[in-house]
Amino acid sequence: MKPVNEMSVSLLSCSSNEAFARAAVSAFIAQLDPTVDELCDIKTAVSEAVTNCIVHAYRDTIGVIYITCRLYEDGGIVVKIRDKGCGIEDIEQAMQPLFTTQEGERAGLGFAVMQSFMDKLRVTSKPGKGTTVTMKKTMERRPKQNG
Amino acid sequence: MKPVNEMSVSLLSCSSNEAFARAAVSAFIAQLDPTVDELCDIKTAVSEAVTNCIVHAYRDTIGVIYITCRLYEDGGIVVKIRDKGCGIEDIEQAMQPLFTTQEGERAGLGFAVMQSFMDKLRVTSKPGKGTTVTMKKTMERRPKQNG
Amino acid sequence: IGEIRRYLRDNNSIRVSRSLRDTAYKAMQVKEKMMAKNSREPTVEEIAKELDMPREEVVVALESVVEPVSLYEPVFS
Ligand SMILES: Nc1ncnc2c1ncn2[C@@H]1O[C@H](COP(=O)(O)OP(=O)(O)O)[C@@H](O)[C@H]1O
Ligand SMILES: Nc1ncnc2c1ncn2[C@@H]1O[C@H](COP(=O)(O)OP(=O)(O)O)[C@@H](O)[C@H]1O
Ligand SMILES: [Mg+2]
Ligand SMILES: [Mg+2]
Repeated sequence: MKPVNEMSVSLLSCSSNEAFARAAVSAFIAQLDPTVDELCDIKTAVSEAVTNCIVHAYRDTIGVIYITCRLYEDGGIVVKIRDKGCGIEDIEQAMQPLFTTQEGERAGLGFAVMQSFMDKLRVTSKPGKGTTVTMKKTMERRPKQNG
Repeated sequence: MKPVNEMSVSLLSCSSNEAFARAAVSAFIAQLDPTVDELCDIKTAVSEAVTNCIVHAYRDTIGVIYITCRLYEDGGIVVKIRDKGCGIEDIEQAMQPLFTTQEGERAGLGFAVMQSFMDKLRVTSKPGKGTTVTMKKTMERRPKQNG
Repeated sequence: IGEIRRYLRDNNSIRVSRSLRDTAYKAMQVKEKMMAKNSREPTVEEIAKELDMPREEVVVALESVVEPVSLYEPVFS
């Protein structure tokens, strides 16, 4: 299926850009006219993925985070968040709730949150090369409002 | 001078994306906490530049618009808006207030607005290749807030 | 152009951070009001119409009041 609209953003992995990443994705998704709650779910998931790039992928450095967002006719949204950071050795283990490599600092719930707030989550990674998180969610369709 | 932060966005030249472009740039610049007026000026200039890509550069087609935004330590902001559209034959003429190639439809004030709302405006173009508009504005400096 | 400029801006020298917070606050009020009235969640467009603002602006304003929880305060559950 071809997307009806798409955009991409790249930003630096400084923590001040986390809010910008969320704002950019929400401003784009606003086209589908979601409710505030639907928007919140997506923003929370985006937040977790972007935070992972900042605190894990580019832990001791500043790198570039690439976000792509595609909108589909059926109300589907695909958000892809990619980094060229350290990568993940064991993806299955990383995705376990409560698993974290920053014990004491982080809760290990990022992937669990993404999974529960989105319909689909796919993670691919190459140690030393980077990680791509692809998330999908379909907005509830509602009758088009006039105007 | 090296920017303290930068981002880039690419988007399709559909008119529904104009509001997104403005929102993305303002969400990024909001980090500097400018005044409402300062931000309004920038949004208006971005709006004109993006509209030109939509209605002129990619007149009968849908193409990609590339926006880069850089923030500098001294409160300077550089926004670059690039297209790979039809290009401009005579830039000097195009920048004259009231000059338009879409007589009756458009007012020919886009470049004049960008010029007056921003501190600097530079336009480069290659017919058949595309156009780049670079705009600069320095936010009034203010005492650093805590937090 | 000076004319247009004066027309477009209403000499608003307040900070964007405050203006965003105000918008977000108003948006949340409208949302509550509409929820009470229609017993369903309004869409972003319905809120934007009520505030006479583009959806994108409402959404970005809502962003400004969320704390990036994950980044600064790891939650221990
Ligand atoms: N983009 C990434 N790059 C490298 N490692 C990552 C990335 N995202 C997640 N990880 C790894 O997966 C683990 C689990 O992530 P997550 O569920 O978000 O929990 P937390 O971030 O709290 O550790 C992290 O501790 C980290 O080791
Ligand atoms: N990105 C662009 N690509 C091609 N032509 C452009 C572009 N931007 C501006 N132009 C040309 O410059 C002219 C003047 O632009 P502008 O001052 O914005 O006035 P208007 O858009 O109202 O015509 C346009 O009519 C068009 O011919
Ligand atoms: Mg995490
Ligand atoms: Mg124009």
